Amino acid sequence: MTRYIIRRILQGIPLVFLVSLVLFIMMQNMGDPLATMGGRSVTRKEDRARLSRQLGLDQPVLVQYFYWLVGNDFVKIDIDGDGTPETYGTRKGVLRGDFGTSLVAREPAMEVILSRLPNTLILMLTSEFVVIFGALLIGVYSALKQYSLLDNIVTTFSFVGYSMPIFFLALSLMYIFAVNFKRWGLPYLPTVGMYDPQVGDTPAQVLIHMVLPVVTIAVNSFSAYSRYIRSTMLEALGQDYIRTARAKGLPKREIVFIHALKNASLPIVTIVGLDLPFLLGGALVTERIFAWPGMGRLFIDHVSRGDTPVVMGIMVLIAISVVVFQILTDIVYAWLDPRIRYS
Amino acid sequence: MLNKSFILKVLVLVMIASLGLSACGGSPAATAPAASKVATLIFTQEPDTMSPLYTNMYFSQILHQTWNVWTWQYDEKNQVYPVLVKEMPSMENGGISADGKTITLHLREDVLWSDGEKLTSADYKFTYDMYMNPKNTVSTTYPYDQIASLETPDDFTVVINFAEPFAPWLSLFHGILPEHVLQPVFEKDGTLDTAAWNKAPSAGIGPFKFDKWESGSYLRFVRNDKWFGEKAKLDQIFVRIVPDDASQVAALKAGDGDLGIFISYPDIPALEEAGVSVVTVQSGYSEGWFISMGPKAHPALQDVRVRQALVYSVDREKIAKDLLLGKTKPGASLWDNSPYVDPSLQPYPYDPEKAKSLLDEAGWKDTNGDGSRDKDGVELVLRYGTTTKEVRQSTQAVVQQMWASVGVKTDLTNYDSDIFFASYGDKGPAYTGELDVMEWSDVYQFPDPNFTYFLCSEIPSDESPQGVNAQYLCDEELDGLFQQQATQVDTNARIETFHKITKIVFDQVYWASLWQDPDIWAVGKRLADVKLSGVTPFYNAEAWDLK
Amino acid sequence: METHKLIEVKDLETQFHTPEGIVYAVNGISFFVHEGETLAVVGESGCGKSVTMLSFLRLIPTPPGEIVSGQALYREKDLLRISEDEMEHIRGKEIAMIFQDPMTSLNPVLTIGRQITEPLHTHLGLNKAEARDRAIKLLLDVGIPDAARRLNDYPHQFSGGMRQRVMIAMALACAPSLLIADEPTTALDVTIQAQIIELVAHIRQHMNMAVIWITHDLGVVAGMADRVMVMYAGFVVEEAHVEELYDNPRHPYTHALLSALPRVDRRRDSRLKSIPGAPPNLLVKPHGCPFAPRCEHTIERCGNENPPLQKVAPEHFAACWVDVRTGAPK
Amino acid sequence: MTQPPPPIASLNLDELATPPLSLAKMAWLRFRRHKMALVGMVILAFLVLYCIGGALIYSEKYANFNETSIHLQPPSLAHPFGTDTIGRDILARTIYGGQISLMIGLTAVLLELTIGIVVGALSGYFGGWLDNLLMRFTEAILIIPQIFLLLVMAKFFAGDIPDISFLGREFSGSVVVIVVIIGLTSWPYLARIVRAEFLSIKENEFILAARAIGTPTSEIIFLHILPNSIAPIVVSATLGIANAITLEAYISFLGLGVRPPTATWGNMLEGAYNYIESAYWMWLFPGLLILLIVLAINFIGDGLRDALDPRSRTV
Amino acid sequence: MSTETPLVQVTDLKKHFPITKGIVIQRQVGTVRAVDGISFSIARGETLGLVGESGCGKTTAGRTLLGLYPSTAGQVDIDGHDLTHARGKSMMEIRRKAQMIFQDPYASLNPRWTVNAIVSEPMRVHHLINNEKDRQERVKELLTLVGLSARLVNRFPHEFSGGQRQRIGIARALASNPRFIVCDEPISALDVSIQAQVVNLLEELQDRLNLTYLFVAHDLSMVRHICDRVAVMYLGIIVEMGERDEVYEHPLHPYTKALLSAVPIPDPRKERARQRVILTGDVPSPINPPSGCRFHPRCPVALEKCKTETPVMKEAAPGHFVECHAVK
Repeated sequence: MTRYIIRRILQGIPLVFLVSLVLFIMMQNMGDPLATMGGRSVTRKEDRARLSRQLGLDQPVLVQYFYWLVGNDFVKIDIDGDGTPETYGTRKGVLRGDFGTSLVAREPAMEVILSRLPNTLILMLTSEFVVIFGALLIGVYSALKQYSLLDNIVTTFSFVGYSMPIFFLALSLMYIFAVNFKRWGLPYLPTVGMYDPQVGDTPAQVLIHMVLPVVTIAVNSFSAYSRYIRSTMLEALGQDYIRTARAKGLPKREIVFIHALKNASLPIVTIVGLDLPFLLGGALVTERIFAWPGMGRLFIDHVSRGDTPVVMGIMVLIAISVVVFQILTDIVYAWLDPRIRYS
Repeated sequence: MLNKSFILKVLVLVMIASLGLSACGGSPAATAPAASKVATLIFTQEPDTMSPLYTNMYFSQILHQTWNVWTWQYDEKNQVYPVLVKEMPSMENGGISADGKTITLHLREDVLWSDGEKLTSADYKFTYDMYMNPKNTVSTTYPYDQIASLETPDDFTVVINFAEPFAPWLSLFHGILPEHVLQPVFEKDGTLDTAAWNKAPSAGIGPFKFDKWESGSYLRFVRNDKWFGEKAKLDQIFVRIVPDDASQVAALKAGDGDLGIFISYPDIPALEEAGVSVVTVQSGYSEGWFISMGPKAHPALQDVRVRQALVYSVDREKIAKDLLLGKTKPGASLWDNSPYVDPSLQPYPYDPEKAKSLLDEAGWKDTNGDGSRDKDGVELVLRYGTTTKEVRQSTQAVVQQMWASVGVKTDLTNYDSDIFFASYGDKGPAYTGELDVMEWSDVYQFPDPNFTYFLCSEIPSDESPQGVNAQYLCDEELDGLFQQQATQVDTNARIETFHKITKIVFDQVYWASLWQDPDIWAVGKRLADVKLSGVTPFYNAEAWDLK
Repeated sequence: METHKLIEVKDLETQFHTPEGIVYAVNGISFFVHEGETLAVVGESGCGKSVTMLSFLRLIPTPPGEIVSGQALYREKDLLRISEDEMEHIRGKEIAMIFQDPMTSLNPVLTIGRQITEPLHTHLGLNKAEARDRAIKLLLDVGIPDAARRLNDYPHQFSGGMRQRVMIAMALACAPSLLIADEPTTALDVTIQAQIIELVAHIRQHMNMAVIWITHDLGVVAGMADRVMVMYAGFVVEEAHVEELYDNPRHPYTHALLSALPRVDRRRDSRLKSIPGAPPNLLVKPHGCPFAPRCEHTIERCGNENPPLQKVAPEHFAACWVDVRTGAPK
Repeated sequence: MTQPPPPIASLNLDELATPPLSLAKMAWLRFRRHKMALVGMVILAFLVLYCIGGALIYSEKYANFNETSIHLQPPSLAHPFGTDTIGRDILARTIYGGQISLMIGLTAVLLELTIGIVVGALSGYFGGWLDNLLMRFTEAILIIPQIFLLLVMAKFFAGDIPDISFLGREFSGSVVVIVVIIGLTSWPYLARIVRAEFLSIKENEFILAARAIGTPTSEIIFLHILPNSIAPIVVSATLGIANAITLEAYISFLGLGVRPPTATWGNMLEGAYNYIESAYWMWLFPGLLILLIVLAINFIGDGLRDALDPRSRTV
Repeated sequence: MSTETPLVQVTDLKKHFPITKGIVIQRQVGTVRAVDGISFSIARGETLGLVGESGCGKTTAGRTLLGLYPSTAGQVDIDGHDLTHARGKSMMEIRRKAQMIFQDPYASLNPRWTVNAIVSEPMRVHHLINNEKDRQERVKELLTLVGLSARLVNRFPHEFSGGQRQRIGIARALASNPRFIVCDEPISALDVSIQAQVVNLLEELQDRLNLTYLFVAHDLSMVRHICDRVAVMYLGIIVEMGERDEVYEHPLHPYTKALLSAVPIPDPRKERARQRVILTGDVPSPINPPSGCRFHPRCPVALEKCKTETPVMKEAAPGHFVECHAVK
């Protein structure tokens, strides 16, 4: 098992490097971070030249990647523009935990990211929690009562939810439950943000602000999960060992919740395990519409301004956690399924 | 391992959790008791940094008036008035030397930083030094790089020496750095790039002081009791970051926000209906066409008649009326609403027949009957590019149809602004000269009309990859006039020069206005006594109050 | 042997509703098993032998399956009429069943111990320790060495033969009076098959348990059955004591089947006698004798009327219009 | 061959075990039972008719014709779906936008299929180092959430792509960009499905039989295995179309999609969300059309999954 | 046995499957010795039965024999062609002459192909008949030959019953006019009433086309019926081989004896009277076969030396070979 984990980690490392290199090259070719640095005006020629020198943007892309990766505190760079390198660089490189300085926020990229991480996690984990357990209840029910009225209704609605573009859903919800409910004098929900700033970030505030975004995300991804659980449950229920369990005269709930669900939950573990790291990225659209200060919004804001350090930071963070979660999923899977042994 | 009791426990937990959620969902939002006066501002973009050194970003700069005022500011008529100096330097009071090369500032002596330290000339010197120190990756060194030397004869006098007379000196000292806070930081880190002050300024000068910045969520400013002026009426200014236009409008309508900016025209009726007042503020911006005359541009554009025809054939009044709901109108020059424009200039009227005859005259005729004019086998098809802003895309479509009716075809393209404005070196479409007509809106250092991107020296090339002359325009006479105005410290003489400049640009149609591009603010029902300036919008923040 | 009937099935009819139509799987079957008796049910795949047993145990998945009619009297109770709760008390406790594929029939993610003790908890109300002790004893009884340790193992850690032993231990947990064995040795090698047959024979004697043994292998039947019931296309075509059936098959199908079998103990004849055609399509409602299309003795009547099961000798029944011995109509 | 040998046994063998049902017919039988899938078919047929038939009623020129004085008009007889911000007829624009959306869906999936099948087939059939290499590459793409990758790629490719003409229509070059990036980021899942199919099908005895005959490898891959893995490919391609249409709408919503004036249902919504309250017709119709088509395709995909499921192939 | 050279000659054939670990760098951590050195020959027109329990390596042996798995060691000679060194053209020649019939009539026919495509594939691949129309004629001929109606050429496999499918499989094997056919458990997946049909057909074809069979099976009754000689495999090796009746009536190896005694006989009186040798335990894993005689852990008559010494094959009677220490 340990060997297996080590091997998986060793496999994952080149993967993350490859991904980071490709993304880095793409980032360098997609717009000019200095173009928008002038605010509402066009950036001056002298400032562009000076900034690209100071920020190292005048270097060839592979050199920039190298500095990004291992830092530049061992090479002299020219920051005053006189043509002779005179000062050592200050970058330590990703390998030493330095993701560079955000070109927009002018602070360490990792700090920018970490300030948003908890917000994304609280939103996404809640949504995931709601989705999985809702889907589990409905999925198991639908599998047991296949083609029943409720099964059909839930299936239809989850399909509609799944097919709705998320911004369409989010804005409709917002205008119904926030704007129009308030107008009609009904109990209403807040429109945007994570909490009412006048009240502060109390749990109650966060919870109430979370309702619409969570509902949006849940409605959208509920179908995939519940359909999946339904089909794995159906498959498990059709197995020979269920017939054996019934032939033994076991009570129905024991057959469903022990014999079937335990087998059915194995593939679900995989799905959830693979989905979890992607939660880090947040839901781009949902976060944007509900002004949720999470990673997804950070990504859009910074990608549109060519802020390589932050965008790369987010992507590398996600890539690493995908790899880590894949390994964790395998471990959990092996723990749950006695047939699997990674030796 | 899963067992029955475990599953049961989990299920119970889920039930409780979902009940809790739904219970919260059902109850109305708890409104906080109005213990203090708080105005909520809605920003669609988050400021990047608080430090004036590092930002050119509009949302960051407009906040300066609340917590770190400029040496001089502008009122709602965009008239300058002194803030940190006793009076505006002028030739008359000796603040500006006769040769225009020296400017002397006399600082107020009663100004305290919000942490209680006194503002002195050392802060000015420090600010200048920091702008010019290559260790700091400041966003722009302009106009400090024009200063030859800066002296501080006493604690409250600052003497600025220029090598050449420098007319746009008013753009200096938009925000001062507290030397007593930052000098030790600079000594320790060797740079101010990573100073904590940039994100959480512990010292500022303004009716409010910085309190908290929750990334992606909000910024909070509270009343500054050390402010030397009139004490602020509000207890707090609260800036919420709401990235989505629709959400901003919803928040304003729902009363979750008291002040919003960059309201898009189509939202105005709904806002006004909801009782939100919409305020239009001239900020010198003007949406217009930058017509390219570079080597890659369409050959027809070299002909002034073609350029004129392009303007004559577009009903700009109609665009302003329908797309911009009549909130603005076409302009004659880049400097409309300022004294720098030749008052005799009136926008070109809509006259498609005139456009057709001009094109005929220039030799562009539709000889092959394909709907677009041509000459010597070259079709008159123009590449018209701009950013992805919605109103620009709409304008493109409308203009395309209008030009088509006089026989000019267009290919439309849109780019994200960081791509559109990427430099020649980064192969941005604007500066590589690949577009024939470019549309955007800006002003260089409003309210000062100083300008660089019509200069021949700014034409981008392999040698000068950062050049900003996207039009590849090189007019000797214009160049000379621009050099001249920059050194004319005498305001009237400078205005004279600019009248000539505007006339040339107008006659030659180097640039054509689509509409004057005011800032559109939405002010909620509760917020009173708000005056907004085009340059320093929040200049009277201390007077804001809640009804 | 006692002649008390342990279970009696009457006119059982089971159908499956599929998108292609109704599958007529079991078409009015009647049979009985005495206490302690071994009844072998023989037939080719798809003849309805498993479905019959699953039907009266109510293990047919519904939908698509449907028990159309019939009775299954077990100790005076009609299994097809009692409540599901009551049925749960009979399944596993009174009537146990083992299946063909011991790999898929055991739950792969639960330990053997858990799977064996489940019925002990459910039916006998044993506590953990008691159940465990009994499980160990059961495993030892079915010939699994080192039983105490192996209780914590998972099915995949057992070989095919061992798994079938575990299945048997599980079935025997509550000492049922009837064991239904659905082709329990088909997936096993001959040497392992011999072990399992031996084991079941031993246990049966020991516990005086009735056995219904479903198989397609006439060789296996010869060794262990008391009575044999031959099924074809959802019908019983012949039923007799085992020796009578082998000596004197009275249905053309049984007759042909026996002559088609090669034997390990005999030299080769010229060619095997083969039955032409293929088993019938169950999607078509049976009309006439189902075996008629493949039968060498057909008369006109065979195509129109399905022959009922008739007594042809003492305790020997066959469903045929013709006397196989002469080829003449009866 | 010399004399044809006489038949060996006159066995009664002509009768077939099952009524003559082709696999396609069987699939159709199963599909037909799926009511929602049938509803999906009807909706899809209607939408395709709408996009293609509509073009006969409204010219593309009309769809792009703007008259700012009638902008933002609610639905009326003259403009049944109302007009947009510059006075274009929304009904006509949804017709031409639908064509582009459908085309994006179809071509992106075509690209996805090509790459996914090739990678999956090579990986699954040959195994070994090639499988390793290709699967690592696939994982590398899966390691970043698709929408993130799409945004980065959309910007990366947003260079100067000229407009293109296709089937007599002019498109913004960004259509190609969107198709390419959706195709380039969608294939890994398909490749994995194809690989898994290949791995299981190549263990079948008929592959062994083909090898015993001496059938060349290329024929084994393309004639034997590929046709047998068609079911999951068809299902995932179907769902892929819905996915591509949704993705296009998302990228457009985030401002990096197909550039106007080329309309797609997605980019018609881009600006329209500002009018969610004031001009419902701006977002309602394109939004509804996206919802309908995605829903229809998802229903069909679900039906196909049931109909083509190899586990339920036998009657 | 005829004196002419046998059609098939197998010498010390081995097939080991490596068990590897590692994804980037693979290293071998073990070996499945599926076939571990078997030798036999098959004369023209003869049928050799290869029997044994599942996992004994008989199927692997059959497939390795045809080069479907590359052999680890040993030599296979089919009609004068050395298979282990054959490449390209000569390999194709062997593929044409040696064919295979598979166990599972459902899995061995491509479900997406028509009967015509399936049966004509060998002709197409070997360019025996290059005209599509002639090929279809030949397919019809072959179908008739195996007892199927020629009308069914354009049907798909799923429309046929198991026995009919197996006939299609046989027709395909015959299409390239082979000399030698490996029958890999051709009847074990069929219903009892169908088995006889297929076996009779195979016998009929052998007589008519002078075919040579290797009949791989676990059903000893059927092997006795159809084969001329029998080889019994256990854990990758042949433990006993000889003329059919000789082996069935006088089995020498304790494993053969146990195996034969375990086969049920469809005769109640005989069956009940039989003395069975019941073997204990399961077949050990071929990854680490037992030392010495592979059968010794289960052998009822094992000697001390069986644990350490590997017995050699000896001819106990003319043509009757056995590999056992206990047999003198």
